[in-house]
Amino acid sequence: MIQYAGIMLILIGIYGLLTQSNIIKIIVSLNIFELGLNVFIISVGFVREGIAPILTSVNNHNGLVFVDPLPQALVLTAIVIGLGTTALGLAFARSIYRQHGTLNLDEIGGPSNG
Amino acid sequence: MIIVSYILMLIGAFFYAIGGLGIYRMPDLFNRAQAGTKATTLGTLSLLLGVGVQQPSWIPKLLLIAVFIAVTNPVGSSTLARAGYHSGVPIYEGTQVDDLKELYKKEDGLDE
Amino acid sequence: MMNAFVFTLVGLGLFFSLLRLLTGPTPFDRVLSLDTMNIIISGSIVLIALIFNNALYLDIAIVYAVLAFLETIVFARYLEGRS
Amino acid sequence: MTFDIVVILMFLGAFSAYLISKASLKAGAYATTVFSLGALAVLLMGRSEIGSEFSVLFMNFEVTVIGWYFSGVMVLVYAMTSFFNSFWMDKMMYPGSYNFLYLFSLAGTLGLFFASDLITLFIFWEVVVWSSTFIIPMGKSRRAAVVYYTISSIGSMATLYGIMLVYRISGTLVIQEAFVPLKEDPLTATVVFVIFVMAGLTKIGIFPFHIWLPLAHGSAPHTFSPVLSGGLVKMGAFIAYMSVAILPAYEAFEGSLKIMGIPLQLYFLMILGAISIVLGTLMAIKQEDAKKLIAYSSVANGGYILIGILMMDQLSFAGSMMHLFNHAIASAAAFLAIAVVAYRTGTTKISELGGMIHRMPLTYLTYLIAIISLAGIPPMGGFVSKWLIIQGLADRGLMFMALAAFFGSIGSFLYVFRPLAAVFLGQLKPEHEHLKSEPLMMKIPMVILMVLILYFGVLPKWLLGIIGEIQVAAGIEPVMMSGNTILAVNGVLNTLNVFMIFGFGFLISLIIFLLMQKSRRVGLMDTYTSAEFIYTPELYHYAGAFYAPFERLYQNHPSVEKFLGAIAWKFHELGTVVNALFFSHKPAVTVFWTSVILVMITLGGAGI
Amino acid sequence: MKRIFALVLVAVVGILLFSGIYSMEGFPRYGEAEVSERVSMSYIDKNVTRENQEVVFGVSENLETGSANIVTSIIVNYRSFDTLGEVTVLFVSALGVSLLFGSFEGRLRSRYKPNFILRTGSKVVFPLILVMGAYIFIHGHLSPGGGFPGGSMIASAILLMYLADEDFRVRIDDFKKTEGIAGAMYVLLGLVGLMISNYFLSNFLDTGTVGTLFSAGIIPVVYVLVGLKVGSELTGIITDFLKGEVE
Amino acid sequence: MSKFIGASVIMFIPWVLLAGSDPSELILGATVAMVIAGIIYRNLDYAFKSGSLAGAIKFLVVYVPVFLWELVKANIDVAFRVLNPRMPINPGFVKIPTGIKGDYGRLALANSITLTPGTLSVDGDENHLYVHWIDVMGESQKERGELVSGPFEDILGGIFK
Amino acid sequence: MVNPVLLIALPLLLAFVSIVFKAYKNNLLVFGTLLNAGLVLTLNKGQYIIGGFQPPFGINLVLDDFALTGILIINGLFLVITLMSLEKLEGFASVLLVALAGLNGLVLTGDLFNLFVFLEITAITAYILSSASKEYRYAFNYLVLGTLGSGLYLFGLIVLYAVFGTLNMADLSVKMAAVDASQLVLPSLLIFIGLAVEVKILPFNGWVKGVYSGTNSLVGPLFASVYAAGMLFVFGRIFAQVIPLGTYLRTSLVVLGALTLLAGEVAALSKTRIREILLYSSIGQSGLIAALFLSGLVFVAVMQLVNNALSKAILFTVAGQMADSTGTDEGEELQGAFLEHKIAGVGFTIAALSLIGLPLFYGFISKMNLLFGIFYSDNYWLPVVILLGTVIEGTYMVRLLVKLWTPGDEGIVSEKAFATERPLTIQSSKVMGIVVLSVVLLIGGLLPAVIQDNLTDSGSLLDEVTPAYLFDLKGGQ
Ligand code: NA
Ligand code: NA
Repeated sequence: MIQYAGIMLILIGIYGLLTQSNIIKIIVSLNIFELGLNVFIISVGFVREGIAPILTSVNNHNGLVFVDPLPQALVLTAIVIGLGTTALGLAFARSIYRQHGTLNLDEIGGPSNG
Repeated sequence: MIIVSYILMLIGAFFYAIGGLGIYRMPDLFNRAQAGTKATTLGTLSLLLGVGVQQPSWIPKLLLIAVFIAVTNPVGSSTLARAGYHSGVPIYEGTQVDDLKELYKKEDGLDE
Repeated sequence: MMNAFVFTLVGLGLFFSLLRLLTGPTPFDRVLSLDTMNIIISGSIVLIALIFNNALYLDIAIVYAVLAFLETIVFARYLEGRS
Repeated sequence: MTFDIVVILMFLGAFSAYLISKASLKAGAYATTVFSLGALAVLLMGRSEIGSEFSVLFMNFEVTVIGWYFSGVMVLVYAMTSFFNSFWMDKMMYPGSYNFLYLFSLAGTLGLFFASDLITLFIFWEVVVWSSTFIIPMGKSRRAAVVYYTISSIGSMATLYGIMLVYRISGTLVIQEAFVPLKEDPLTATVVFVIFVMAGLTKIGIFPFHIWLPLAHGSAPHTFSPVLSGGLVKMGAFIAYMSVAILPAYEAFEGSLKIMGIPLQLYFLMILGAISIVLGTLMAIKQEDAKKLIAYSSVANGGYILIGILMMDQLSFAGSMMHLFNHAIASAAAFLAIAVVAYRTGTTKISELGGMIHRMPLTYLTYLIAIISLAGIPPMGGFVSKWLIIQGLADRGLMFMALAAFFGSIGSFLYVFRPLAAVFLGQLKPEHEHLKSEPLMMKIPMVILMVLILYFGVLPKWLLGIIGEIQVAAGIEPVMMSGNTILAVNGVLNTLNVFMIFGFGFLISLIIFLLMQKSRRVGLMDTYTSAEFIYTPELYHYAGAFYAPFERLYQNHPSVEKFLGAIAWKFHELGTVVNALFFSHKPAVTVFWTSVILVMITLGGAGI
Repeated sequence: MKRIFALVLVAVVGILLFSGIYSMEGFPRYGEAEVSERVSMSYIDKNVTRENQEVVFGVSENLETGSANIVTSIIVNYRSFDTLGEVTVLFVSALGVSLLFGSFEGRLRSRYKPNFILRTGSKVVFPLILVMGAYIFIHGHLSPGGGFPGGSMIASAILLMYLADEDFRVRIDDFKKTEGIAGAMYVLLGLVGLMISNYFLSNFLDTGTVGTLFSAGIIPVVYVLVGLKVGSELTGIITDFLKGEVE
Repeated sequence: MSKFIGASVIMFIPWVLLAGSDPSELILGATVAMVIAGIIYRNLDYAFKSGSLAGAIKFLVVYVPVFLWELVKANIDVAFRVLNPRMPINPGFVKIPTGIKGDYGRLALANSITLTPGTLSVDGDENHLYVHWIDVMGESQKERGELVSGPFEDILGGIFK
Repeated sequence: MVNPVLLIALPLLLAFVSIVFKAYKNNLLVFGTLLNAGLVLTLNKGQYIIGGFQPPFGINLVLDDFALTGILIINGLFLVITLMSLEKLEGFASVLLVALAGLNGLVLTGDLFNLFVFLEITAITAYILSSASKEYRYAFNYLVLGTLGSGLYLFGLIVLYAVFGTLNMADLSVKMAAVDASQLVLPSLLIFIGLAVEVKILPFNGWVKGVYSGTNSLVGPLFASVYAAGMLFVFGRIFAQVIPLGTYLRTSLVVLGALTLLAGEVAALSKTRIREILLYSSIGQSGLIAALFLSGLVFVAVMQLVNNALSKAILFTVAGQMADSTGTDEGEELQGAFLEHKIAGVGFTIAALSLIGLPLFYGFISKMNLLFGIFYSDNYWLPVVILLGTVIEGTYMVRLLVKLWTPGDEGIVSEKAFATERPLTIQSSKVMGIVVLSVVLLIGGLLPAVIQDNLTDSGSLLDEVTPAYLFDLKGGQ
């Protein structure tokens, strides 16, 4: 089910973080992790037969069964935050590439500052 | 009216299927793009028309979608085809004429 | 009943595109199939709007179509010239 | 004048000495001397204050006999040594800070011995440790400061643990009350005792915590070595006293296994003391540096003091308290004598010196008397105190300890003789031909200390009177005296008679020396060997490798230094391992550990 | 080897995660969330500050939040402090990106210039996408979407133009100003709420009738600001990423 | 200024399609169009010229029906090709001349070609289009141009001068 | 009545304004930090609701003594550090304004998800600031780990929401307390790991070395004191006040904290570069403070936190300045560096000694209290670890201090200050800041009541462990 899929994605993300040394792949892994997390969050608010929590001229009153709107709001926030960190991560990636000529962390030396 | 709507929708869906099949069956990127683009564009237009018949109040938005897809779908395919050509994707061996070669030779020559 | 026919056909379209997505062979073929699938999906969202009788899905369809186009262009421009 | 003002004044004095030093270095040094002497004067005059209590900020004090006695010893050493400070001002990198830290640590010792609660005690303990830590690198070794600090810190942190433990159990920090509940709880009492005593041992430099002592004492500025060796090591004795007398150990360990009537816990420590005597003596013998030699003699003398305190009896305890004083002034005098030599010649290496008696006879005399006292040879003070300790040991039948103590006295002849002969006697080196005599300001403290050593060796009555008061306060029988005769169980010692006999013998030998003098002074280089002139004076000198055959006996002995050094190195390596295991520029490393911890803790939580 | 080891480790983590989560008492099975036992119920009923029996689309007036989209009412009313924070995250990320690429000049160029088909096609849909973005954030209280999707649409339009036209260049200062002003106005709006009703970011405007365009009080205003801000921020990020390597 | 007006109008049209013609939406739409135009117009040139409107109407009335018809034909063609087990194709990249000037006109042509039977615009230069043709016919550029873009060239030429 | 939300809103407002008026952004930063520092002095304790929706439905700010201490430290140190190193601002003024808002939000918020948002804001500013060293691979590593950490935090938080249906800290703590703690091991652990990355607890702190060892005189003190304080305050809030820990989990996590302390100190011992020594010391201190919070000893944890923040501000400022002006922070090459900069040297020394817990300085008061606290909670092994840590810490600090004070090689007194080519310069603004901070450490050590009174109720949320055990500074009885 969707909830399990969310957790699986989280695990895939962690697996990626464990095994990848290419910066772009690390960022992708992190995004998979976040995606899984978001799926999990949404799934926590799911109600079978529940409708999207928007009142319309058709679904027009609060007596209906809605899915939990709060996780959706939280996910929206989490997505945007994830977007922000991804952008910054990619910017670092580009800076690293300029500095070291590679995106592979294995090819970049460890501590050397100072 | 509902019959008309469903016929239109069925036609649309049929061309979606054709588009998918075209994408799958055609021998190279360019032929696939040909098949996919035409079929899905017409499919979408037909489908939207069918929906519009049932829900006349939605027609403005449907129109917007239709225009958008009619403009962007061929542009997307064309751009993809050009990019593929530039990257040297395999071209179907039965391809007879290639006027692009000379164009890009010229451009590349200017570039390099 | 009619809906079932419609969705079966739509599903077929998606299925064949998916096959192309999986088989490639070049990234361009994959992007092309993705592009096709995206168009089909935006159409399907419109169908869902009709079924749920909810015009809100039309907005989603538009956004989806926009993002689909953008995706195709991004991939095309990114991949152009790489073999 | 009450003592709270004194304590505060001393701290203020430290600051003003710093400020005065900024204006004039000499003036700053003199100010330090004046303040130190002032503190000494106040202490001597303030004997009547014993029993008074006072508080400064959040710290609480009480003037006890033992505290007064310890501070007296301490401040005396500080005051005498401070006469030398002015001569080193221009050689110091931070002369102002030196004066500041000097007085600061002096003030710290006052607070330490007057503290009436454990936290106050600890605070001043730390003040002294830290101010002395920063004085040591002003000498020639930074490493010495680090080693000194680390060992001191092991001691003070152990103390702190003990203080906290006592507070947790008794709910009070007042020294006189905090230990009361421990009498009922021998196990905790043992833990607390071991912890406190360990702190004491590190400070006195008892085996195996002695390694810092020669290094620090040998490397500290020449003007601070006397304080370190004569004064600060006695802090450890104070802690040992507290553990034994205030805990009180004999009561708490009533039920313990006993050897010759000594509870096992105490007996074990006595063995350490005995080892220190033997080890200190042996190590002192092989030293090439005069300062290190005296430092090792401090290790040995610390052993005597510890054993005496642990005895908690009429004789040994009194002897220990007395030895504390005698050793303080004698080792201060010896270090000062070496300091004079170093001031004039710039070295303390035995092999580079010789014939100093010709240029500075007073220094020679000071050193002679001091070292005789250190070795426990009559008629100096050191003899009396060692005699008392050995009497007490023999009385209890603790023959191993008594033997060690006796060995210490014999062995000390060997190391006493050496610098005496090599530094002061023999021939003067060519480069030392034009040395000047010691300055007046240096003569003053040396004369005073010399007089004190002799005086208390001959007439210890006043001193033993105070010690008797301490003994009474600690609940033991005071040492008995009749006139100048000390009454022990196995014998009596009339110090005046001893002095008469030795004085008479000395006079006779002096007369013989003067009347029958046949030797003629010859320049060191005024000779040749196998028709070849030798130009390196060292080759003539019989001070280098003095006891080489003897040294071969313990060339490859297992060494505490090596052992502790290995531990320190292991810590260093562990740090490198931690670094390599956990810190990386690759996220995968941390993600891996995160997963591992997640697994471990969740599994543990599931009860697997 | 490393991969197999990682796989095993992740598998163990997975098993523990699964068993840990599903063995918790009270963790709802999928699809069985008890919304009525959560704070969300009050968001749906719009009765945090007052008792509402019924909320009816197009009828109920003057509710505590007039948003027909309940998610929006959470995002911009009940938890609008989160949203301010979220805007800030994007803001500071954009700042970070522009600091990293601050010294770069010019534009990254690909080997092949885009042709007129792409260029013109993009130009045709560009206004459409922009307006779509604005529509989304203005109608955030009525339909899915809101400030962030709307802003993203605007930025997508800009990205499209960058890809389609090598000579396209936004005047980034205008966007920065828009971004700053929109952000400042968001905070100021909150401060006005603080002054009027003593609560930062309180919905001090009339909330109108649920389901109408001019309803929900400050929600549409906030969403317009957020939309403009997000749009200009993402544009800034895109512009920075496409800067050339010349320093 | 004309850039601003042009941009505003271009923005306003989709708004109306999206939001409907409710007066409040119209007012809002006009505002939004002008605000966005105000932010972006300097980066674009949707200059508003006389004749634009007439061109647009002509485009809608004349061109769109033709285009739709061609699109239907194209799809039938595709369907046959795709469903035919033998898949009769004879592809090639051909260069065809075009007389249409202006980006919009050329775009319309290119898209039209893409959506009509057997052809896909791949690229173009000033006076030509390069087209992937699934069933290449004709020998010369001119001849092929006629075959590929014939029906549109005239109409579009009339609209986008 | 001043609403503490202003501490968040005003710096944010100024940050937004600062990109409109770019030319004035440094002035805006100075103005903002001054404004915040001033505002802190006018605050009243209480609960402040955002948007007018009562918790648990809306987000609230909790200004209790704990939070008050936190924002006092954060805003005060932020001001001092910013003013000290204005020349190092480069382009970071706007980022710093956001950081100030984020840190205040972290400490003030009473909502777990809102905390996540502020955690991300603060963390992102940290990623950006850590790129000031131009060592982007370390900044990237930090970003990845930080993001993963906050993801895990969010994971745990959502699990809690699914079970308890609320995000409000107070509400949640009541509901969680009613449940068997063994049920909550997983979400608690996830939240712990999330925060542990930022709090620098082993083994979640792999990023620290790369990031801290390259910091300059602005970023170093900010990270080591202000950020560290903010993150630790949050950690304390969550683990001493919100999430009830069962015996098993509490013990495991305290052990982790203790291991962090030891590992940090031991690693510092093996280092010779000043900033590396300091960064491992920071790790050790974080482990200690975390262990205290986890043991429920809020009050003493806060004291130690304050001591660490004040000391590290000085230490990293001086170390950063050494690196900035001489190009190295290798102890060997900086022998005797303090010879010509005695005030900075004395400040550095005071900070180091206070960190170790020497009497006369505030560190002593906090160390005494924390030991009392731990003994009072009947934990007899943790003090052993702490005191062992103190011995090691003292050793490397003394080693460093004597090196920096006395030039020349071992055994050779040399007049040459140090071996680097560029001279060590220290601006007067830094010297002033160092003096101010040192004086605070001294006042705290000599007249502890001055600082103490401001902290006294910091543990008030935890009545059962409120400081009955506290060392009575007046009598020692
Ligand atoms: Na949000
Ligand atoms: Na949103």
